[in-house]
Amino acid sequence: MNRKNATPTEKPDIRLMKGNEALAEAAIRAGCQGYFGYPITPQSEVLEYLTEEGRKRGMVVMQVESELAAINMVYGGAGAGARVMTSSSSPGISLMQEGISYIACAEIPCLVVNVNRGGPGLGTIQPAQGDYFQATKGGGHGDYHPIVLAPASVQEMADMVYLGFDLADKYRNPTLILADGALGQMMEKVEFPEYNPADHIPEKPWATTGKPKDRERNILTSLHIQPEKMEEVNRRLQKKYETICANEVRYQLVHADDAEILVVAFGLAARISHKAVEMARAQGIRVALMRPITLYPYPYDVLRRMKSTLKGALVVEMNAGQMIEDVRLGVEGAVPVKYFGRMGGIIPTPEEVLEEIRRMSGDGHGAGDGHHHAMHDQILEERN
Amino acid sequence: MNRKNATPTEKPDIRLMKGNEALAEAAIRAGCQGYFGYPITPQSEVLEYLTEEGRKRGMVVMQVESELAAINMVYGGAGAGARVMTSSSSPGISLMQEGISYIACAEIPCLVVNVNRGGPGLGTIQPAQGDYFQATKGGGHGDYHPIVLAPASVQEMADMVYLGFDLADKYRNPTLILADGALGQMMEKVEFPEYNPADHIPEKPWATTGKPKDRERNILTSLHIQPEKMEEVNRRLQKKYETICANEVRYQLVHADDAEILVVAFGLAARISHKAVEMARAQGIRVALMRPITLYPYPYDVLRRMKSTLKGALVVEMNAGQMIEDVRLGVEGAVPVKYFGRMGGIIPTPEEVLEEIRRMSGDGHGAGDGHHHAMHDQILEERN
Amino acid sequence: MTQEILIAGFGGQGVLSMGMTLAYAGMLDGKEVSWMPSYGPEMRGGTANCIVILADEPVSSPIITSFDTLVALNQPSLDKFEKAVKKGGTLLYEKSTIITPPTRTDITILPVDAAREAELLKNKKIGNMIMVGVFLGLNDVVSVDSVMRALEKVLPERYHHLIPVNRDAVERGRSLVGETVTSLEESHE
Amino acid sequence: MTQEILIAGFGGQGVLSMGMTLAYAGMLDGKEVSWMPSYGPEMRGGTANCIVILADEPVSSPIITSFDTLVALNQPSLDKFEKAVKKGGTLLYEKSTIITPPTRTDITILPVDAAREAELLKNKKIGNMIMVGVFLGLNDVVSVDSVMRALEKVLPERYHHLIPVNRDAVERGRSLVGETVTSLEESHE
Amino acid sequence: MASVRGNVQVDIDTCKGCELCVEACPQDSLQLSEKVNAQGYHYAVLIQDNCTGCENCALVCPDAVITVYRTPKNSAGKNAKREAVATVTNVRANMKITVEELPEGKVDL
Amino acid sequence: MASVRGNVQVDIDTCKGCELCVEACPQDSLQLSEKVNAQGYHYAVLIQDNCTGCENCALVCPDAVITVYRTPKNSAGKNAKREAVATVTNVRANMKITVEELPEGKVDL
Amino acid sequence: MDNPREVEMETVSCPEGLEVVWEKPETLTGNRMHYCPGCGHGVVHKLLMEVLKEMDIQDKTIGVAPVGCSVFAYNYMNIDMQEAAHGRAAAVATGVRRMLPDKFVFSYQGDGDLAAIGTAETIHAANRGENFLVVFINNGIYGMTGGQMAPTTLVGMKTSTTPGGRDVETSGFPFNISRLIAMLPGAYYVTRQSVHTPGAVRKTKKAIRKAFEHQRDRKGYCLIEVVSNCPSGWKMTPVVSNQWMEENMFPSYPLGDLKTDGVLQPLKGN
Amino acid sequence: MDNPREVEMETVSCPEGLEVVWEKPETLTGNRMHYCPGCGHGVVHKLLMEVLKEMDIQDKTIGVAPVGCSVFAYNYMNIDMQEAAHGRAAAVATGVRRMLPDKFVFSYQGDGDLAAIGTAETIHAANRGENFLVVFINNGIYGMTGGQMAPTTLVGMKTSTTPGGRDVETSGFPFNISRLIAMLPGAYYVTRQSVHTPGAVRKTKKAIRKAFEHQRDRKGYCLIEVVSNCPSGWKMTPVVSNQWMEENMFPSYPLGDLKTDGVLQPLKGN
Ligand SMILES: Cc1ncc(C[n+]2csc(CCOP(=O)(O)OP(=O)(O)O)c2C)c(N)n1
Ligand SMILES: Cc1ncc(C[n+]2csc(CCOP(=O)(O)OP(=O)(O)O)c2C)c(N)n1
Ligand code: SF4
Ligand code: SF4
Ligand code: SF4
Ligand code: SF4
Ligand code: SF4
Ligand code: SF4
Ligand SMILES: [Mg+2]
Ligand SMILES: [Mg+2]
Repeated sequence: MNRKNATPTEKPDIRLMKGNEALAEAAIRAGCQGYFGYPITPQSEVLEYLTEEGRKRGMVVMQVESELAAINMVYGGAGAGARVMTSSSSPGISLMQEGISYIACAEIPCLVVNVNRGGPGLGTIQPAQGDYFQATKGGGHGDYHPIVLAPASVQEMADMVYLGFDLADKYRNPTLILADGALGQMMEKVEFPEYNPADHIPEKPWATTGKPKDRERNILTSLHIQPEKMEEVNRRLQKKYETICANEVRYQLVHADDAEILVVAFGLAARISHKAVEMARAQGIRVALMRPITLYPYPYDVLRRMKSTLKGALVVEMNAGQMIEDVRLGVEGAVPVKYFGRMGGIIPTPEEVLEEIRRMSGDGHGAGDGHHHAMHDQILEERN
Repeated sequence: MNRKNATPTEKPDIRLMKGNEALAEAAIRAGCQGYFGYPITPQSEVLEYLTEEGRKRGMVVMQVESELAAINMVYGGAGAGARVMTSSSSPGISLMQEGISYIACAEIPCLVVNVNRGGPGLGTIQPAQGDYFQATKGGGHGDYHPIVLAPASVQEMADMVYLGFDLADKYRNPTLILADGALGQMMEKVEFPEYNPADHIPEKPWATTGKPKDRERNILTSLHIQPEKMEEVNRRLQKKYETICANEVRYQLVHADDAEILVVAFGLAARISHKAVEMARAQGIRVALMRPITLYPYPYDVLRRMKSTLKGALVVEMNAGQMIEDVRLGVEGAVPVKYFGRMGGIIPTPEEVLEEIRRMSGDGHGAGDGHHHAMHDQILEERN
Repeated sequence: MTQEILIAGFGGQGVLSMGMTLAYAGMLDGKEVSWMPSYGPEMRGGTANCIVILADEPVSSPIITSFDTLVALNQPSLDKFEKAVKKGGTLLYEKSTIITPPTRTDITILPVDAAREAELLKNKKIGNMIMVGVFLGLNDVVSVDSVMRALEKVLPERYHHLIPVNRDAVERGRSLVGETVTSLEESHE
Repeated sequence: MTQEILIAGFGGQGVLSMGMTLAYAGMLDGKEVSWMPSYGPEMRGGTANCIVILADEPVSSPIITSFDTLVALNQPSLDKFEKAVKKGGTLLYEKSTIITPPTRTDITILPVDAAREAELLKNKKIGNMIMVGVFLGLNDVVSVDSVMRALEKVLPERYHHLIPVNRDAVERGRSLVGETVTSLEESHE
Repeated sequence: MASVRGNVQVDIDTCKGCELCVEACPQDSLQLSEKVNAQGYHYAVLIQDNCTGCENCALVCPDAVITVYRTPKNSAGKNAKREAVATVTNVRANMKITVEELPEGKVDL
Repeated sequence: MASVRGNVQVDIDTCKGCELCVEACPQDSLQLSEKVNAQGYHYAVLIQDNCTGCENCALVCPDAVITVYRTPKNSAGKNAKREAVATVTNVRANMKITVEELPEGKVDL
Repeated sequence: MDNPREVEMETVSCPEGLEVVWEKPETLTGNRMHYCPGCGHGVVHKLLMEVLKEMDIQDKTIGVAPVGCSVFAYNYMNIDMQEAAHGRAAAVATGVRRMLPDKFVFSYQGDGDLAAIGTAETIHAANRGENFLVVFINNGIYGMTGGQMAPTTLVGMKTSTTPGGRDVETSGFPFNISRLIAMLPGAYYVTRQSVHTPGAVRKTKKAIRKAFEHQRDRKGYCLIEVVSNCPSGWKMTPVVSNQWMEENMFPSYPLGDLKTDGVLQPLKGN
Repeated sequence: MDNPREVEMETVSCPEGLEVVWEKPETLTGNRMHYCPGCGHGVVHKLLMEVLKEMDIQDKTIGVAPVGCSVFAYNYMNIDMQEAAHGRAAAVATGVRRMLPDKFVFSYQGDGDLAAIGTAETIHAANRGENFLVVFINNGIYGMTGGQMAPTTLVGMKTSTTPGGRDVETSGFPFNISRLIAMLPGAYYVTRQSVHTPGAVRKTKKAIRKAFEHQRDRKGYCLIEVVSNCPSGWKMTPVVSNQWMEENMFPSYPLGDLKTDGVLQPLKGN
């Protein structure tokens, strides 16, 4: 397994692709060597694309008996030192929770993709964001956190695969990409950057590749029967999470300068909110958008910094209101935080969000404010 | 199946029992008709006790092939109108997350018991509270909430079975009891109250018991493929959760009157904190204890009410700090919230907690304060 | 200029590739584009549809509920989506599959006998490209050139020998616009 | 008065039931009691221990790390827990199983030849009740009466015919206290 | 050829035109219509009067849209005039409905 | 009886006294000690000098605590003096160690 | 009109002088099925409901639907039903069965549901001899999710996840789970049928009836595998799909009884 | 001293004039095993490590430990190892195997792990013909969790969850999973052995060696079931447990090859 040469560098390449396909293509280019998965709408294209394309380009791609099997194969394969991933959608991701907890504790770097659909239960196959809590607070047992990335475009469906793998390797931690059915199914323009896996994949001296005479055996385990040892492991994990929180927060901030109202949204809801924010700006409402790109670590700091100048925050989600807790934790009671959302696979419209923004801003939001600000996105990486 | 007469009323009866056994005994007395489970330390006694005692007294008790099978048998059995439960510990509960999401969405009342051990991963079998997030925020996919009860004694291991089943039936919602390994394994005095299942178990006209000619067929499903329908279902669920939050919050408040410092802890950590609070009071520190009895719904209101008179809050948990988020949400930034906890199966000592309380109260907490307050527990049920 | 288009019909009618062709062409023209298929299990029944957005600004949601143009290739699609056309919008439909024609009067309605036109071009599969042509005849949101180039990208390589006939179909569709619009009255017979 | 006790030994030595007997007796005496077994997979090796707390106030944690009394029934237990006895506390140990006796000087140490005493009473299984007796001889945290009543509750019904011999063992244990304490020096030979 | 007289009704609105009944009919009595129903399917229709009521078509029909009739064993109605053989529940204003009486002579039971 | 001369060493510290070696020894050479090791187990000891080095005890020993020796095939040491047969790694101050030389005469290879 | 014999008119009652010999049983709800044209699922639904009607046990029967194309079975079967999570129908049915020992219980499952993700639940329910019927639709593909490989997909068969045909090296062998189940002592009646011809339909109906009678007599676990088609997934017309099935599926999944009255039957085919 | 022949002294080297014929292989770490006295797990660990030593593949072998008493196998085997979640060892091994096609891979699993919670992963790995070895310790009980019923528990056998003996009505039949696996075309070598006598130990070691050789030659999936004891769970002394095992376990789980070189062997026993 010559992992560093798995995928040669390719030049940038622009295509019109489904989000699921872009993600799969990026995985191949990121040097992913193994994919284990089980079909489920709306993400089966990942498996299908990799079966065709990935195999052609040397990847091991397997449709296996279940998501439970898949996540444990990821454990095994990634534990053996390879770049390995799986993908699924909500119910399938629930089935992986035990496995993810094991992976996090054994500190095995890998990539898990959840193309979120409407739940709970079997629900609907339409796009939703109802798995936010599961992804960010820990759907499995015990204290652990995957790094959670939330793409908002097909381009980011690709970009976050590279980032996700790199972060996973950097921290020996699972990365979760939390997308949704629309991002998976829609086609948009996507550009694949130059990326040479050999420059990104670190040595993995901890991997179980067979114990040479001259090193101690490598053991990957999450079992530490002595509470003292288990506490030590937990402290080490917590320390790692602190480092991640300190170094890896990513978010997008739009129109923040003079904002009185802050819309907070991630993924598809953020795209829609962005549009609504632009519409509101056109009407002179001083509103900004904060889009967390990393859901874990969460950009609490930007909220803390902004809270004193805000009149209110509006959280827009495709769920019953989950991220709102993190926003509340961020603004610490300083400003009222309102929620607007749709559920069950329904996508909010920019008009609906605008309506909520207008409601928050009140009628008399000050005449003469109707200046249209040029959109200025800044993708910040805090301290990184 | 004559469910209302499953268990005849018995008179109160005091025993020295393990928490797991007390829970199992209470299940029999609560008219539980079916138990499906899989062994796992530290809760296998539930299965073992029921196998002996439950079967003798007419219960269907089955050790099945896995936790995955167990939770889905609970779905089937409870869906057929019976009082049904399962129990497990952390990794096994993770495996049940898909099933719990289905049960919540199909609105099937049942009882799930998690005797939490140290995680993540295989972890240790010693007591811990690391599954707080999973239990309260939703470890499975989609927007749903089990009602979550947190016992702090063997007595409550029994009491919460009755309460748990009753709430489940009242709201057609799963109830989760979140205990820990120590509560499951320890023996304490327990008194079984009078309880006649016939007075508590409602009719279940929605159950799939076979469709008589004169009623529409009963369908239990979580599938609503049309997003509009799925959103409607979600709205109905959210409405129910609001009712639960309005009516079912339970907590214990000790020494609240003049408190400057509030210790917040649940389960075993609350027992220990209680002791520490008493020790601190003896030293004249004005400290109170708030023990959430329901973790969902969470007693945010009591925190909101108290926040203006507090100088700080200390959250004591047997995890890396999970409930602290709910406490922060409750006090809304009004007071600093500190965390003290142990992990991986280690139980904090009252002395350690006292130390933290002392640190918070500062050295000069006012002389002459050394009056020992009589302990006055009040188990409040907000608006109920 | 932004065009929000819904194309709906049976599985085999080339619904998705029609949409992709337009989206790809838009991309080549430097537009912001998105293409979104329906992927519900209603596909079991054999229906398919996709939403194409061609815009000057970034597309917010790929899933929208009202459209500038509806291309309805069968009766169920027409029945279901007629009301989703924006006031003043356009509705193209495949004449041969429609039993009950649309009735709205606040939109432009064009029946297109794409199936027959395709047969005339000796390829039953290119009805969708006839429709693309009609669409182009009515809108200049994307250039004909880009559509032609898009075809190469959208058609799998094994079908590249069919590019010429697809081009012909697009051309034929464009030329139909005059004819079709004049026959509008008649379609409401 | 609060007594925090750790009883530790092999699986078959009646470690758990000894603890239960004390806890039950405490309950009968109106005390707040808790009994907590160790349940780790170290049980594979055959060791067992339990913590019994007899108190006047509600027990906070059933798991504690230092004890008023340690009852060590085998060498590994003694080795592991000798240091966990509170200063001034008591350590009882089963003489027959101990190769290396305890060495602390800040606690009271009593070797008990419970196995031999049990044999004298013609029942190898009641060594634990000899130990209960010794404990009672040293502490009055629970009443002898309650211990006797507790026996009935703790022993499964099929062993109820053995209650008399268990009582005898408790009595014998109590009577040993004088003898044992005086022989204390010798045990440090 | 057919010694028993039968008949079938197809719920053409629900028929999906899968053609399995056509394939299964030993009498070749069935065929798919050239027209489509509202779902766009070419529904099954009876094209001959030689149906024996053997049920085959109904047995294989996945959508259970065929009802089969037969002369009662102790039959009075043996030579009853043959009439409507397909249900039309989706009549629309613009549909052309053709009803042809089958010539009596062709019924040779 | 035994035609090959063997010997075993038991790591008595690690031995768990399961008695499986005793059961497996065709020579009845092994027995459990009356004494216990630090783990409290009655460990296995060689009680006869008739060991053939057949390995049986070692094969069945779950804890792999038995080492087996045998006269080399082309043996020089055939009648080498028999010595220590059990490893004592847990010697404590208070242990009584008895070493008896086995009488030469009994070694009848 | 192209075909002069095409006759259409509104008729609602039984044609004069004739009696009904087959009509849709009222145990079917009458909802239009969402299945693709020619899909075997509909036939099996119909047979199940006919048997319930004939045995007059509609009011005593609880069905369990899977996740798969038949996920909506409860829209068509006019009985109490539970919709199980993917693969867990046998566990759900166990829960129902154990709580309602006097009712009739069946699960209805596809090959992905039963033989991939649900393998453990399937096998252990059989091994416990749960007294219910499992109806197993083996169409060699994941119909619902758009035509991926199923455990029963044939070697060389093309699906969206075996674009070059199923390859044993990567994906293993077609999984003959009914044969394994027949080996289990808990299984009482295991048979493999099809519904592509009138004769096959009649046999399958008899098998279903037999299984429900066994259930009534508390004989234990029964499994009826129906080798079926998936015109959409296979990308064939219904008629061609049935021919293809006969030629390709039957050699690997030969029809007939695998176990009757608790007795293993001699193996047929490979 | 009670027994005058009891000889103890410190010896570290080979007794004079003798050569070592059996000693603990260095492929074992030397850590004291946590198993109960007389437990078969230790014997099988030893044999595995002897084979790795003999084939000189210690540096090429990755083991997968289960959840069960052998959860700590990695403390004793001196090789790279992964600890799998309960029941998922076959999936974990698949992951390792597919990423490291040139190494040797085995999983080591108990009957609860392999045949209850892990049924699906076990069967599908076999069905895919994954080129690794599964060592399956069948002791008819859940040792680690304190003696509950396992899928392989015998009818009438008492465990903490079958206090009156396993009853078929409630708990189903003892599950002969190796026989099922042998039926799968992906399985190349399936054998049932034991380690309670020197002869049995020798045979089991041969079987292990054979399996690793098959793996080297890429023959596919091999399963070695070892019918073993659980003195603690069975509440017997080790010696008695082995007798009980012969008398009670072997009739239900007869020893011998179930499949060799891909060919099913005639059934023995019931
Ligand atoms: C946990 C989970 N994993 C995956 C899916 C997606 N899924 C739905 S149906 C299905 C397979 C359907 O195939 P099969 O059981 O053969 O039924 P068919 O559609 O062929 O009748 C899958 C994988 C799901 N809903 N839940
Ligand atoms: C998901 C999960 N469920 C249950 C357990 C508890 N558990 C640990 S080992 C075990 C069974 C062990 O039995 P077996 O596999 O037969 O191994 P043995 O101990 O007998 O060698 C169980 C149920 C667990 N750790 N994880
Ligand atoms: S009943 Fe028989 S003869 Fe009549 S149409 Fe149907 S299949 Fe043909
Ligand atoms: S079998 Fe049924 S659905 Fe198919 S064509 Fe015939 S009538 Fe129509
Ligand atoms: S090597 Fe053979 S003869 Fe020697 S002690 Fe061991 S079993 Fe007995
Ligand atoms: S077999 Fe091994 S562990 Fe058991 S008694 Fe013999 S030497 Fe000791
Ligand atoms: S996809 Fe296949 S199985 Fe599903 S309804 Fe269509 S034909 Fe039937
Ligand atoms: S419990 Fe049983 S299987 Fe586990 S180590 Fe002890 S004897 Fe062996
Ligand atoms: Mg299928
Ligand atoms: Mg076992």
